[in-house]
Parts: sequence; C-alpha cells; structure tokens
Amino acid sequence: MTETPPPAEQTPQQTEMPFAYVQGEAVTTLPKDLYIPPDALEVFLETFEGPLDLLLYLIRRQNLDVLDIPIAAITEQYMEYIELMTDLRLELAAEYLVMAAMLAEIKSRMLLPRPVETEEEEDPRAELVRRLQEYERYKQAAEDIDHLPRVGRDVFPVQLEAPEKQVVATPPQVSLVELLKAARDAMMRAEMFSHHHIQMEPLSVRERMSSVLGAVSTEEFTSFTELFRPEEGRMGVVVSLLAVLELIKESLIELVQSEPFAPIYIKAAAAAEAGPGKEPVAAVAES
Amino acid sequence: MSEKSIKHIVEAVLLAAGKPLTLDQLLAVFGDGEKPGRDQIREAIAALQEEYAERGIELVQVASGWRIQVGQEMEPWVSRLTEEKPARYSRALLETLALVAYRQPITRGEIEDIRGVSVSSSIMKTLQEREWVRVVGHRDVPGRPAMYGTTRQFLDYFNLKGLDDLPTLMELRDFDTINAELELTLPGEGAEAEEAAGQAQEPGLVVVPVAGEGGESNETLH
Amino acid sequence: MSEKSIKHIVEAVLLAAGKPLTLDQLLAVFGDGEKPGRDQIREAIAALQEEYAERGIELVQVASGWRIQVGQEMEPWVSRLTEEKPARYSRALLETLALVAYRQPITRGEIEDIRGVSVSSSIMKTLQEREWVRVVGHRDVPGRPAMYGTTRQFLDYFNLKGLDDLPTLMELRDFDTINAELELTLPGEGAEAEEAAGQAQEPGLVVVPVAGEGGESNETLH
Repeated sequence: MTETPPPAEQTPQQTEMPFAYVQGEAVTTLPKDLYIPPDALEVFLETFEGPLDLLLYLIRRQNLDVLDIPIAAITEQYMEYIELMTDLRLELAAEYLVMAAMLAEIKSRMLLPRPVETEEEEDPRAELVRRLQEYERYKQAAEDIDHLPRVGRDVFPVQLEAPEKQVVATPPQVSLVELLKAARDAMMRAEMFSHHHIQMEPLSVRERMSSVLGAVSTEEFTSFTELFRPEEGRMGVVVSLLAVLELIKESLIELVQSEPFAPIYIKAAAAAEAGPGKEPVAAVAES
Repeated sequence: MSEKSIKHIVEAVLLAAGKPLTLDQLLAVFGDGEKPGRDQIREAIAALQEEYAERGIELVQVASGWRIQVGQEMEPWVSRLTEEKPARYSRALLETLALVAYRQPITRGEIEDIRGVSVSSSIMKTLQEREWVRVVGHRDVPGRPAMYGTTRQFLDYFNLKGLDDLPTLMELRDFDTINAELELTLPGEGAEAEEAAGQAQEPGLVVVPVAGEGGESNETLH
Repeated sequence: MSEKSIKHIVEAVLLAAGKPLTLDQLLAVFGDGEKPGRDQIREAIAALQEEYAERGIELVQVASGWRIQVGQEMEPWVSRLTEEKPARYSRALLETLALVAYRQPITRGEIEDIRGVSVSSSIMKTLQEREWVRVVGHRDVPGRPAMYGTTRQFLDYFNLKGLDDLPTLMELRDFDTINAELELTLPGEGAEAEEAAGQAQEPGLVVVPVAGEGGESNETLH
C-alpha cells in the first residue's frame, strides 16, 4: 500500500470527479464506469467476495488510500451497486445490507457537527478502516498463496519405479522381559486356577511357624518328628521344615541333639533371651 | 561407505520414495554397519542440489522433509504431458485458507468476521478433504466451535518448509496516526505525484474534521 | 534448441511423468517452434543413459516406452524405506513359550491345563518354525502326546547361557521390582538407539544377577 499508487488504467473522468470535494454533489454525479451492461452485472458482482471486497474495489478504483476514505462518496457508490442489484432482482446477501447500514451510520456521524474537538473521540471511520485493512491483507495473502509454486501445477515431485522388493520376512522381536512377564502371568493365573479346583489347604510357611510355636514350650523339649504329619504329604513336610528353619533363624526356638543321629528336640527360646540366637544353629551345624 | 555411494543412495531413495523424507528417514535406510553421520547426509543433499541446479531438477526441503521435484522452469514441457489443467481454486477458498494459515487456530466464525461474508460449509469440507486444513481443537466458548489449523500436507503442497515461509502479510497501518504519517511520508512522495497527492489525498483530509493538524500538514506540503 | 536442453527436458519430463513415455510422447512435449528430430531425442536418451550408468538409476525401455527407474542394485536401501515393523507375538504365544521354557518337557495338554485355555496349533507351529521350541519326546500316556522343550537357538536369541540363567519362579513373583530397576530393551530394537546395536542383547543377562558382565556392558555404552 503506497500513499500514491501508480495511476493504472485511471480514466480521465475519475480524476476529475467532483464529489470528492463536495459531499452534496456526489449524488448527482455518478462515475460513468458504474454503468455496465446489465447482463454483465451479475457476473461482475459475483467476482466480489462480499461487501468489504466491493468497498475495497470502489476505493482502489479511485486510487484512494484505505486510511483516508471519502466516506460520503464511497457510500453513494456503494448504494448505487446495492440498488443495481435490487433492480436486477439479484438475491442480495445480508452482509451487503449490513454494510450499507454501517456506511450510512458513519456518514451521518461525520455530517453531524461536533461541538468540541476531543482527542479521545474516535473517527467514525476507524472501525471500517480497520476491517477493510484486515480484509485486504488476507485478500492479498490469498493471492500470494495462489502464486506459490504448487505441486502438480508448477513443481512435479518425482516418484520412480522402485526395484522389486526382496521379501525377507522379519520375525517379531521378543525381549526377555516380555517372556518373563508372560511366564509370571501364566504362573499366577495357574495358581488361582489350582486354588479353585483342587481345594488344597494353603500351606504357608508363616502359618506353620505359628502352629509350631504353639506346639513347643520353653519348659519341655518337643520331639522334632512330632512336628511333621505324614498325611500332609511331601509339601506339608517341606513347609514344616522351612517353618522350623525360619523360627531358628529368628531365634524363636532352640534345637538340641545330643549326638549324631540321635533324636532332635525342640524347645521354645526363653522370652528374656533375645541375644544368643546363634547357638541353636551352631548346634545343628555341629551335628 | 564412500561419499559417492552415500550420495547415490540418498538420490535413489528420494527418487523412489514418492514422498518427502526426513533426515532420520534417510539415515534409516542405511544398514547397521554402514550408517553415515547426519552431516554426511547433509553433504550428499548439498552435492545433489548442486548437480541438479543446471538441470531443472530440484532437491527441496518442505515441511515433511526432503523431496526431489522437477522445477518450475520445466513446467511448460511437463504440463504438455497431461491434458487436464491443474485445479483452480476460488478466491473464497483461497482467502479462507489464507486466514487459517496466518491466524490459526481460528474458528469459522472468526474467518467470517474478517471476510465479512459467511464461509460455506463446502469450502471447509474441501479444505479438509484436501488435507490442507484440520480441526485442531475447540474454542472454549458457547457452542464450542471447532478451531482450524493447517497441516503438513498444506505446506508440502505449496512448497513450504514451515509457516514462517509464508509470504509476509501486508502491514496494518494505524488509523489514529494517519495524520502524523501523512506528514511524514507525503513530502518525500510529493515530488513524484505532487498533483495526484494533492487531489487524491486532500478530500480525505477535508472530510476528517481535524482542522488543526490537517492544516499544519497541508502547510508543510505546500 | 541446444542438445543440452533437449536432454534436460527429456529427463525432466520422464522424471515427472510417473509412467513410461514413447518417443512420440516425448516429442509431443516440445512446442511447435522447438521440435527436435527423433534422432535428437534418441541421442538425448543415450546421453542420459551414460550419465546414469554410474549412479543408482537407469533409463530403460519397457513395453510402453522409456522410463527412468531406480536400479536393482539400490534394492536393499530402497526396500528398507518401506520395511514394515515386524508384527508382535500374541500373549498366548509368549505364555506358551514361557511355559515350555520353565516346565519342559511339557505337553500341549499340560500347557492348556496351566493356561486354562486351549493352545492353538498355529502357536506351536510358529514356535517350532522359529526354532525356539522342538519336540523332545512323547509322554507315555494314551495318545502319546508330544513333549516340547526349548532349543539352543532359544537360548541364543535371549542371550542365555542355559536355562539356569532364567530367574526362578520365586524371583519371577517379584518381577515388577526387578524390572523397575533395569532399563531393558528389546534385542531387536537396538537399531533405533544409535549406538545400542552391540549392547542390545545384554539386558537379558542383566536380569540374571551377573554383576560383572552387566557392569561391563554399561561401561561400553557410555
């Protein structure tokens, strides 16, 4: 946007247009090129992308700066087009009428005398100018985009025939982690499975530890073999043994054997003695 | 792996790809034992660009990567190959596209506000079908209207690396400073079109009832 | 029109065409004032062929005309471009494999008992085709079902010295805590991490508490 665009295709009539000076005269003096053959008008109007586009056209046609619109003149011209459209019974979009109203309002505000010049008061055209400029920059941007080199129109991406692909099936990759997770999941599910179907007593070491502790006393020795019940099977024996070993480790019981292969006896550790936990273990080791 | 074969592999792969390739994608075609550095790929690209320069072929970077294309200078011959004319797009569509490109994320209502006319659904549909525009979210206002943005395909199609490559927008001028601006710019331009300026600009000044400032600027002018 | 530009036009048009072009079609892209002779087109083709000879592209004549294509010698690189990520194995397959590893020798019926669902024949087939699982004998019960065990290849793939290197079932229970401590990668995914190629297999060993080797591999990494 330059302040003084080159006078491209300016007709002499336009430079002489008097309405730019005196607002009242604009009504009677219409620019001659406003009259276009009626059958061409429809096509002509279709080229506008709306009221802002039409206004821009009217302004540009007279080489005027958007920032500096002779509002009365432009309003008159705009209304001429609106009238032409109605005369031709063209369906008139609401946007055009809204713009007509806006122009009329601006015009009336500008004609009203303002008693005191206040700096804060905005020029009535400000909003219109803002919208026109805003629209114009995107109108321009659309043209610029249209001129960008475009695929299929200006530039042509190449795709050549590729050599025949040799089929090499790549089998899925598996990490050890994945495999181990699958193993764990399968095992855990299997456990739940067995609980439901084989109603087996849960043989937890912790539970057995409690029952062993309940069976022994600090006063008397209990026979080691008494702690095992053959009817529980091998699993039961293993759990019992683990429970005994765990209890020894935690210094909760003492294990006594007089000589190799002699019967083993168990006694609960004295409550006061928390310390000498290793002795019973040593006894086992000696045996 | 020699410089030369890196170049030839990069060329062959780009020619066969049929879509832009990123540097990473180009690197990925090299086997484990022969991986060149990123710099070597860049050098290969530069070498190819140099070779192509005189041949009407281009190796360009667009949004999704590097692509080999027949350049604009070859258009007259290439376009004779096909009967059909490339599609033309309406101004309404291009203006809508421009607004989405420059103002994204933007709602349809916001596009309509700026253009001063309603945007037809078919335009939004076409833009989305072409995969130039997509819904990027919803504005948190009543009705939760869709917000639109442009896609990588849009940039690829218009030969752009990124949104920064879009033509710069026309500058907006501040209406409030119009008079000051006139004062500053007119004297310089006055020589070229002194009469035109006087005639074309003055009506505006006369209409605006800013007697004091307007008068001053006029005095400066003459 | 110079020889050189005929050559460049022929090249550009063939590149942009995306299909083979006959001599007549190549002639047709030239404007009225610039039509070369058929011989000139042939010469241009010959010149291009010579230029391409040392590169990975070819100008060849096929049934419907001339076309530029990427040469067969570029197949490994071009193919890697379109390589699809290999599919993943199903949970059912992995669990079956895990049960064979931990409970071998095991029959399909026994696997089904533990998993609580039937094991498809295709899973057993895939595992055997991969050579991770093989039939090691037959259970002496009615039907004499096959018993499965893991192979040497299985150990090699997971980088195990022996089955003892697998965590015990007890350790497996606490697997999540073990797992959290270790950054484990897939053996095959090493290519993604630029340097990881050599180390990709090691994590398998890290699961087993082999402090020495694990430490070494970490040092190699950094």
